[in-house]
Amino acid sequence: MSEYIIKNGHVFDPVQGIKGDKKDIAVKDGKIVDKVGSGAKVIDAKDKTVMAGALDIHAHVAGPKVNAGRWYRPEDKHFDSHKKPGITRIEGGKSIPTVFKTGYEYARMGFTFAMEAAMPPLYARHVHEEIHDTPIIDEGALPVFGNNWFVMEYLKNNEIENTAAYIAWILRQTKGYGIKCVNPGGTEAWAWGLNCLTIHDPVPYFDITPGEIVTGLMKANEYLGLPHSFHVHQNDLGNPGNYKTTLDTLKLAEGIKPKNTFGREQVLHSTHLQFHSYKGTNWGDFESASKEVMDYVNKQKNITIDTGNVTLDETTTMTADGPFEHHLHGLNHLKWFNVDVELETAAGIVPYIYDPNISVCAKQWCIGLELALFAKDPMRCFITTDHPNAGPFTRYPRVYAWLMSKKYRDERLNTFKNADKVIAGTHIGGMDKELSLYELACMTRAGPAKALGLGKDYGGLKAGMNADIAIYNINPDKFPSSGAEIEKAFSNVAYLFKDGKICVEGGKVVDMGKKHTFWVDAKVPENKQVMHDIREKFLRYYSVNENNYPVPESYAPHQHIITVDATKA
Amino acid sequence: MNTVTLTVKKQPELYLECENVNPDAFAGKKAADIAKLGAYQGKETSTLGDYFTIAGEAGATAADTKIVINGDCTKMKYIGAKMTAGEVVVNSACDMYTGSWMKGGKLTVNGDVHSFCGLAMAGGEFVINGNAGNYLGAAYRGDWRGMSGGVLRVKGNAGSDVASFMTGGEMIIGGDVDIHLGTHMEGGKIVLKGNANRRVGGQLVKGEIYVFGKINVMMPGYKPVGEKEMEVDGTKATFVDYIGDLGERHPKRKGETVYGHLYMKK
Amino acid sequence: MPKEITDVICPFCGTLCDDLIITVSDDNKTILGCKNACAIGAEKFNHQRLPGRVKRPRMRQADGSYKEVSYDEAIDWTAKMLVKSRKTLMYGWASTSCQAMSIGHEIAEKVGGIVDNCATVCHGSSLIAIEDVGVPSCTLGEIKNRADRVIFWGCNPAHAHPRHMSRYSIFPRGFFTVKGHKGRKIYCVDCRYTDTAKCADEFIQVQQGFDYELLNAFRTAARGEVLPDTVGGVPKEKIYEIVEDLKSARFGIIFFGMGLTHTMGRNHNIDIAINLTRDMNDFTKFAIMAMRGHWNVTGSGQVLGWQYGFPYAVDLSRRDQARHQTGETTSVDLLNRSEVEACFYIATDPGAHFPVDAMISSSRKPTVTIDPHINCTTEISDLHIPVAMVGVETGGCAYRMDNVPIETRKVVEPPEGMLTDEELLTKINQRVDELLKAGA
Amino acid sequence: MAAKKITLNMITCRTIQQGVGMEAGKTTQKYFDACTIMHMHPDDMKKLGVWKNTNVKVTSSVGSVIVKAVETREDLVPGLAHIPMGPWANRIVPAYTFSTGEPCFKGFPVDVEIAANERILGAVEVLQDACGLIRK
Repeated sequence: MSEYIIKNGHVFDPVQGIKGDKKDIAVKDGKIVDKVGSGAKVIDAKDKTVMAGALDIHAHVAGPKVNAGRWYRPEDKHFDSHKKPGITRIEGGKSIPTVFKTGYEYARMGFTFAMEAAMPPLYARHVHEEIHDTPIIDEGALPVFGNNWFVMEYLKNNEIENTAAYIAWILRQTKGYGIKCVNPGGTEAWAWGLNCLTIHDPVPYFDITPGEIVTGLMKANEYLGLPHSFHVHQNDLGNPGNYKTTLDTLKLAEGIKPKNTFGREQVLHSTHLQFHSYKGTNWGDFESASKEVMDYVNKQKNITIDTGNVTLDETTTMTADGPFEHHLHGLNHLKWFNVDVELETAAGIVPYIYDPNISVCAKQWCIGLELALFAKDPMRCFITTDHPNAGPFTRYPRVYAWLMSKKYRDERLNTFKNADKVIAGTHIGGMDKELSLYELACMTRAGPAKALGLGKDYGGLKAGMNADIAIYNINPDKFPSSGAEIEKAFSNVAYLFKDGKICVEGGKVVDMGKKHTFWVDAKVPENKQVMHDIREKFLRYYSVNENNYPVPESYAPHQHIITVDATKA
Repeated sequence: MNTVTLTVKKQPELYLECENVNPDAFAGKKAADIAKLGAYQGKETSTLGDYFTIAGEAGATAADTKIVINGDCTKMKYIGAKMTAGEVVVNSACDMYTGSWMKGGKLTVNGDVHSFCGLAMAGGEFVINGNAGNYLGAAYRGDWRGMSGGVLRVKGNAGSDVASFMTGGEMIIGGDVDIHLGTHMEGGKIVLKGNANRRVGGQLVKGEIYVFGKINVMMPGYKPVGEKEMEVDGTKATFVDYIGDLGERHPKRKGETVYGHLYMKK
Repeated sequence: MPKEITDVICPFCGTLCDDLIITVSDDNKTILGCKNACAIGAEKFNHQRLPGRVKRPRMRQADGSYKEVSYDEAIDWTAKMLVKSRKTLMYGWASTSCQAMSIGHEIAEKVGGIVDNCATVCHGSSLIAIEDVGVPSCTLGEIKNRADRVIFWGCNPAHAHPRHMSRYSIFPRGFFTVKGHKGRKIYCVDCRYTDTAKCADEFIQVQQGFDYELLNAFRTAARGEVLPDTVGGVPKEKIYEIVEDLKSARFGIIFFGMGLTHTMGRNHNIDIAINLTRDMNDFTKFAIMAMRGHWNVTGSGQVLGWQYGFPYAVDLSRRDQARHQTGETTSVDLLNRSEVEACFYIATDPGAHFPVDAMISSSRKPTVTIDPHINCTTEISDLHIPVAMVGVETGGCAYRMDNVPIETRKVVEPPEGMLTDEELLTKINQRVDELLKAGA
Repeated sequence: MAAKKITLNMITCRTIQQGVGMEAGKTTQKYFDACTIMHMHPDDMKKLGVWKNTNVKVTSSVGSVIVKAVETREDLVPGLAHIPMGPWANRIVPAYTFSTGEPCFKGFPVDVEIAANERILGAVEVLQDACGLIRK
């Protein structure tokens, strides 16, 4: 395997606290090393920015609802499906790119990892078929548990150990990475056309509340000592006044301590917080609650968040929050897709246009940016667009530019149709903060890597770490004055190293690399009760046989298996 | 306004994709440059010069460019598609996508057109002096934005699924139409001089359909609410006013429900 | 000593039953028995050992007879045909594995093919409708566990999906449906009094071709508006009565089939049925599902979906872009208009299932058919390449009618030296690469 | 006095026998028996004056095919006829798709006349015959 030496780049690495100093990075056999031989290929990074490969902690990039969103929206790519010269395949889709475009575009932007944010266990085989076909980037997937019959029945009686044993079984069957929870209880209620809007609403027939589900899953997560924490999409997403429910949910983490061997410090990751930080009682008096929410997050050390930035595009919303999508369809009347998944979850899809001329959309744009700008600890706040819900991930460069240039975001803010109304209902107008490259490295590299329990090998440039490296055409000494330039620089890396191999050069994909599928194998004490319950449920309620449920090995040819042992718990 | 004249000199074996035959692509080009523009049959890329003799030169902009096409274009797709200005006159029948996604200018076809013509037309004037196929002025698959502006005039008959998802603009059909006229319509105006087969205005939210002839089977979701004396496309007549589709959702304006209207000439 | 293989997936219809038990001889060569399968599924497994099965490719001769050729010759002929043709119809895929499809798409992208699957003459109409208005649906287990109103509209599972009613829709007892059939009200809407109708609590006979009007009447009634005295032969009183009963459901489901997709209006019949389902969700919980026919036609749509963003009729003929327009890039239209120069059929039999005019057009073009058995299409093709039966002699992923993927199982060895779809397509792909490199 | 020729509304659908026959093999007797029949309503048979299990010639806008008239199990209304899907049915199915990709498998008019002594072609034969691949 070849050796490289990346010379004279401005290095930004929160793992080592390096803030733009000129430093050489040596690469050998897929790892970052202290030094390499004289034969090493030299990469001139003079006047360039060098960071670790970025990690997307929350994106919908593979699986049944993502794909439904693709094929039921031919109009999303009728004029946007092209093959670029070179080794790449045809790339289609604006709001939901095909698997090929997904891999290429992430790589071109300097990403080396993306976490599929919601995997219905019954559809795990589909998720992994798509991950298998997505080039270059490493991926993992989070199975959803928040409306799972086993989980609700165990937690009703506060049986953390059984819950954990079941979760461990599911992670193994589905090659899953951690515990995702979407609209706890609300999605099961949706199977009857109902919902749970607070953490106290009882779940029909299951005699449990969303709050109990959240607490139980958090405890089960720490019982198992998984690399990632409990990852939640709270109840009442997208409604004015929902920040109260958001705070109620976050407070459930108080007093719960992280227990793991991966250096992870949070016990709860609150995702696409923008959608959960709304004040007001209706869309008329709708206002930003980013301050209230971030004030709490900033002082609560065992919580991490991601933003869910609205990019003001036409996109396709999709979530396991079935009732929300039905609600959204009632608002915009665009084509509604819904799937309820037996014993486990549901999903909905509705196209949505974030129109800058509509003040609600403009305020949502403000709130997303405010979250990142209010964040005191960039290692606990990560930038996402909840792809494709608030906008396609291909817009990250523009979001970065808005966050790094007050001028750029004010240009946008002041040209909104109802700018005054928008500014009055939000904080952004008065915020001068501009993110630094170092903070960006925290929010897109070191931070998400640490929160996912991957901090030892990913998200940094320390010797011994995996050689996933992004080199951008940005000279920190002459930082681009225009937002458009910042966008351009982050859209196409000068170089992307993946596992020590150059996969992108000058924005062009030159190598498909060797993508890995990350999953967690959790060892738990033998649990006859849970195994019996599983057999029983498959015999009586599932529509597939237990033996046809697991994801076959062949679906993940290059596995990166992280093992945890909870037998001594 | 400069005129470029294209004369067909060779027929494609399959169908020729002529996405470059429109004033926007020709603007600022001399005959020789126009001849170099691409034309496609499957994976074979050739040039307009291979299929047409090209005379004259285009104006500086689309607006001052006129294109006249002579010879048999029955197997040519995308003529005038996406044009934003200028004029195109085709003295022949054309294949699919003629005048689709048209934004401005004037397109005249002195012959029949196949299916998917005038798709999602947003502006300009499109005149078909023959018959039209299916999905005339409809939306592209999956899109809820069909014809939104401009005027589309057909002298003869049109096929099925005409003006699906229409949101604006005006369509006048001189002859008859097959099934499904104005399905999912949410605005705009359709004038049908002849007869409709079945399923007129199904799932219609908003908009107006005027029918001078007969409809084989009326949709159950339509209900007569009175008569109106009106002048429609130059003809004065009494029309029975049906509101509908009563099975579909309808917007409210100032508390009042806004229905779609189907006007049947008495 | 014969052995039993359990949890075997049935590669016949979209129900994708996964509880078959197949007995095979100890040399893994012969299927001796088949439990739990329906009559059709059982026949498929029996077919594996029928005498006279073709084991090597066959090339048609000038005199119309067929001569055996080697796999290498067949692969070379196929690759050359694909590379030469400016536009090739690559149709079928519904009876092969998703893994095989992937390789096929790679070939199509290189040679300029139009990839279309059996939905094109089956549930293509449904896919158009879903593209237009979406679809509120669910997995089959949800029906079993929750549904108390079940409507079969223009579908006949008793004949087309024989175990559907017992596994999911009418008879099974589930978590919230402990009474099974007794707890469910079954409606059947059809122009014929089918065997499915005979299992229903209520049969509504609609005049053939009037489904759209009747569904419009259902929606109109649901909004409390007036109706004509009869719609499609159904009295308005009956329509109001049914709509009220549907509103009182806890969980309702509409299953539909060819009765809607093939009749006048095609996609619009499904479109409005979906809209009725959507309306019903304002009153209670309702879902709707297409009764997909071929066991893996859904899978083809899924793979095309994640690779190109369209469910079928994917036009890659320009090689630098993917396009999709039913009515233009759909197989029957391409053949009617003679818009392709060659035909590549795999895991399907258009000869039996396309209208004759389309096949006459097809028979005038160079044609390769890849199928385990002799069928109508193989006998009008220039070349027939036999392959192992997917789901019987080799595994691979398939998607059920509710889009749930299940990895099918290999139960016996294919005949000596016979290639699988995956192996064959891989070799064709390699040969295509060689030819393109050589600038052929 | 029975009519020489009657016009019916034709639909082509799957039957379980057709499914079984198809999986048994397109060239098998099972398939032939399952697909070379036309289900008719007794009233229509009377109108045409045709006995059960008599061969009839069915003609649509695209062509003709010989099949065997049978009394239906799955009741049809008078005026509606059904031939199971397969090469025989498709010999008369109009290929017109209304630009949807789906031909007119269901709901097209056909003329039916008695053809007691005409032979029903085999599955491959009926297609090869149409494609002009049979050397006469």
